[in-house]
Amino acid sequence: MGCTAERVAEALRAVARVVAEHREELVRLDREIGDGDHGENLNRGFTALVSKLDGDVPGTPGAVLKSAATTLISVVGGAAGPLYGTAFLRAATSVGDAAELDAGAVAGALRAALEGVVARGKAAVGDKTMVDALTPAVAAASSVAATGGDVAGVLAAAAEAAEQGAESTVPLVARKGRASYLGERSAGHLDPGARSTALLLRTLAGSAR
Amino acid sequence: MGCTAERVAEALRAVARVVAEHREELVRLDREIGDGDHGENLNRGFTALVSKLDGDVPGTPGAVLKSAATTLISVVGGAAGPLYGTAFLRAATSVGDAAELDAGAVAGALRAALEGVVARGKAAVGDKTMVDALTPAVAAASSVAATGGDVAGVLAAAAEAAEQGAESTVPLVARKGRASYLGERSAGHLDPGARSTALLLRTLAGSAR
Amino acid sequence: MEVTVKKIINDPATVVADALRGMELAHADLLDVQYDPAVVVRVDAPVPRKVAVVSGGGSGHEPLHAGFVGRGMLDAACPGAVFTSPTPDQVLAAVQRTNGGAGALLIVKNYTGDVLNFETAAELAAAEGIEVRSVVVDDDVAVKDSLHTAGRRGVGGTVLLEKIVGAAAERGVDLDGCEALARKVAGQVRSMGLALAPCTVPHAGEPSFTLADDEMELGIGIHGEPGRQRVPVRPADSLVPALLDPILGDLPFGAGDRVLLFTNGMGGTPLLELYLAHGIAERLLAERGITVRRRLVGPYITSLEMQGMSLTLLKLDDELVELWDAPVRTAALRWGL
Amino acid sequence: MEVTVKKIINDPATVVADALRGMELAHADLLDVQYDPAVVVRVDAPVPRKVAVVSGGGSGHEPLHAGFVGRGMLDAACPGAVFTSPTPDQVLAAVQRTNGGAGALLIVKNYTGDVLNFETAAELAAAEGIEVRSVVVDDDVAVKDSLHTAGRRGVGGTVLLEKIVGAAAERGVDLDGCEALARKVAGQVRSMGLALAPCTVPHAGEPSFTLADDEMELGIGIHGEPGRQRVPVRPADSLVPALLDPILGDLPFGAGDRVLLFTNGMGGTPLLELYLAHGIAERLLAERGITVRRRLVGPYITSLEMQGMSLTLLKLDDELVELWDAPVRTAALRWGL
Ligand SMILES: Nc1ncnc2c1ncn2[C@@H]1O[C@H](COP(=O)(O)OP(=O)(O)O)[C@@H](O)[C@H]1O
Ligand SMILES: Nc1ncnc2c1ncn2[C@@H]1O[C@H](COP(=O)(O)OP(=O)(O)O)[C@@H](O)[C@H]1O
Ligand SMILES: [Mg+2]
Ligand SMILES: [Mg+2]
Ligand SMILES: [Mg+2]
Ligand SMILES: [Mg+2]
Repeated sequence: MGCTAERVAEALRAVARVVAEHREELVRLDREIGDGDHGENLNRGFTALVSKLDGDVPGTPGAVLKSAATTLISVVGGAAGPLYGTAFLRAATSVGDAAELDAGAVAGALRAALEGVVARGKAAVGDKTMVDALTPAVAAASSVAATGGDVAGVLAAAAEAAEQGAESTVPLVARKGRASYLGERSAGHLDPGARSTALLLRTLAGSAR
Repeated sequence: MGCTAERVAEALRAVARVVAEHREELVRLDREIGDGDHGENLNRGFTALVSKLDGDVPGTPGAVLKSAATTLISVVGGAAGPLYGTAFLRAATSVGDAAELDAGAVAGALRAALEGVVARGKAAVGDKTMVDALTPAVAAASSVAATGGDVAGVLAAAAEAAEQGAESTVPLVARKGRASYLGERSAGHLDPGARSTALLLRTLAGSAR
Repeated sequence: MEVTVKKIINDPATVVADALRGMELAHADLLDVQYDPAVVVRVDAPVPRKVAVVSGGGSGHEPLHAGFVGRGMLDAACPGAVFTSPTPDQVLAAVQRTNGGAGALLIVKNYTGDVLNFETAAELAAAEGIEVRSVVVDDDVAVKDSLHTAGRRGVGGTVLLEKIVGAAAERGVDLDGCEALARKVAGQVRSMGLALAPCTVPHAGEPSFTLADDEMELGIGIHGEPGRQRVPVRPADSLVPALLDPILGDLPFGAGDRVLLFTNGMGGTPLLELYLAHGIAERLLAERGITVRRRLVGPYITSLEMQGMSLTLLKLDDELVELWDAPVRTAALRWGL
Repeated sequence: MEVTVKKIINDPATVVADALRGMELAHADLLDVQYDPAVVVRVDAPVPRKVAVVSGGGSGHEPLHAGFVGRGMLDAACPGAVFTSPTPDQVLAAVQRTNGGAGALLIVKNYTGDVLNFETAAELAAAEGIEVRSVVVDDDVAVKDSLHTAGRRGVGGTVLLEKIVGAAAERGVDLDGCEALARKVAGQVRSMGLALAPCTVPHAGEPSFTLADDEMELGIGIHGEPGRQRVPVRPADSLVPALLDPILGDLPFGAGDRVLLFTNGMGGTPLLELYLAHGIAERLLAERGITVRRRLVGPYITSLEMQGMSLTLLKLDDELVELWDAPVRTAALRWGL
């Protein structure tokens, strides 16, 4: 089963709902080791995206992802805006103007997204950022796609790996983002961006079922 | 037994000790219905007075009282500075240059003090100020003096009446001083200035025994 | 004495003098500080043949008054202990240091302590042959004014009065003129404040009052004293009218009036919130046909770290506008110089 | 959305726009406000042939940056959501509105979000043919700087840099010159801060961290983030060196240096305490043979209602002194105009 523009838009609407539900949790996580705005920022961005999609859903998955990218970049601000924005932009470029996405395209889009985040943010695994969630997610997605899995399987594996990756940030000392200002005191807390990445992938996986 | 300059100075030193001991209580009372500085203000004034007396004790009770007046006026500030300062100034004038004060002189000094406070502050009994403590004290002192009591008896009666007068301020709604800004909400609190007046008279009475 | 309170201080007993030392160093181009008794005077005092404009009051309201010492505003400020009016010695010293032969105008906020101490100082100065006039500011509409009360408090209007009278004195207006102008301003300025959180006086060590998470005080003054009414927290759209309406009704102000709107922070209020409140107040005034011709927004008369705000409205005419716009050069207000 | 927090606001989601409305009304003589995207520009923008000096960042640090828009300082400020860097759209709009043909200098505080968003804006502006340079301010010595961290935060030094570079641009210095000057200032300015009490972000509804009655945070930034170290409260005589010594050791500053000392309040600190701390810092610098030639004392880069302070030291030479003294006319800093 391929993934159409409508399906992608539907999935992003679901992400917006989940972000809204988890707004306070993400704010709390960011208050502990950052500045307490991550949930608010993402919620503002995805709310704007839903308004935009309510007006008009572009014709291809790539165009929907591009629309998400520009909205997030224009509305979110902070670190998460450009990072998530770049992720969506690279994903959009990676899928081109295909009418439907198969498992390989989805895995490829995730990889492109990760490369975009790393290109912009220069974080490596272990720096206690969203990269710690996205990196294992990309690996898991690629291996499922390579072994013949479908879109739902790819995203389920990505979500599972992202959740573990997010959990792995708890003991880490942050080296990028605001949490790094805390030094040793950043250890013992879940990174908010890793958490939101895991939430996003889990929601996409749910929408793909 | 008459009251010499040395005795008056000794009594004022005792007042300084008592004010220091009750500094926090007076601050707390003033915080409840005023601005929280009454104990600090009086303590600053009487501490300065003790330093001055340590340098030199003037030769007559009147001169000691005058020295207290100018010190309190120069150092205390706020409402209590001019009011207590005027009280001591009028008391000093009232006793003239007598070498010793008898019961009548002490009662007369108290009356002059009250008249000074009222002249400056325009408060009447029932306005929830130090006048509520000083007025009954003056009445009690006069009647003891008139019926042949000694200095200790005059001051003991004044202290007793001042304490009752101070207590009587609790239910009152303030009409003068900062507590008046609270309107009805000033009721249910002891007036700090009435309390300090009672403390002062009780200490003088103790010193006269 | 140990620090018993969470403040950037050494000893609560010396906090005013310690702060004056920093002020003196920070603003050596504007002011001179004298410590015993404590007086802050403009650096070029006395200015010959100029009326000396002198004010003062308890400390803890900074920048009032010392932050307004300088050309076009105050000649001297007398900082008392925190929330305690200055002593007559301080006021007398200020008058002596700044009298340039044209006499002195004392600007007194209406508190029993301030009135009594300035009164004594005025008598002492007069005894030395210096002509002195006093004007009492009592603009706080939260407080009942009657013969049987201490009368209204002097709050935000003081800042506006000091600026306007300071400008007149700088232009050479004589003592009679300055006094008349001060009475005029005092007569047409009104204020009211609220607090979201109290302040802590250094020596007291405990907050001046306590508020639950969802409570605020309406009608507070500037001394950390509780207000007249404790009410639940509400949105700014309902807070601002709660301050503005009593002000408008009091003078009263009405359609066609031209005003200066002063949105003041109590010391611990983010500027973001002040501007937000200011915008609402401007809108409400416009709706009532009142023209805001001048405005001042910021923490100019504070209550230590209290969170809250006050609004002050001054009815303007061309004379007052011109004097408001006149150059001023002080630590806290500065333009045209 | 309901008000869930004790602040003078209506809706946490619209707090920045609501505050801008008040700011626009309060300072119509100085600035114009544009709302979507949110940009504050000086009223006479674009100034032909002048380099446009543009900055911005999260809101909640007022008066930074919008309070510094005006002649002799910033051409535009881009206010993000509270504690959230602005978006590229805002920065691009600011550059477009203020570019007078001489290009734009972007002053960016070193936070991941700010750097990324300004970077994108710079690319977009370049694509439109506008010459843009960016300078990153990273003066906070509390934070470790290495290739493997986000680097030091931009804090108090930003205010000084904006004033000095703004003065140069006003005099007609070209884009190369402004950029070089900005790098020079950024290279010789250092800061450090502390907090006695945290702040509460409107949408968060809870304080950014909690401190016991006898604790403070050393090395805090300006976003309500916790500092690097929690220590017991101490007297000011020991607090001030805890900020000053790391600053002095970092550049380093030493005997014979001439400096600007900036004693900054975090938003909820009484001016009395700031002046007190300033006096101590001046004394300590004098003891070390460092000459304080200029000073700034007040809440200029804040963290909402946070209680605390920061010290900033800038090494001066005659060029910088002259540019610091040059006229400036903004809502928050004004002299000579
Ligand atoms: N350099 C970086 N690379 C990748 N992710 C980063 C980087 N810096 C920050 N992040 C992510 O961004 C999250 C914070 O986002 P957000 O709170 O919205 O922005 P800000 O830090 O500007 O307030 C962090 O939890 C982290 O996962
Ligand atoms: N008009 C007045 N007449 C008599 N006593 C007064 C008057 N006003 C205030 N007081 C007394 O002064 C006390 C407050 O003194 P204090 O706190 O030192 O001064 P302030 O009110 O200036 O802070 C009150 O408790 C009251 O007893
Ligand atoms: Mg954040
Ligand atoms: Mg008091
Ligand atoms: Mg007082
Ligand atoms: Mg942020």
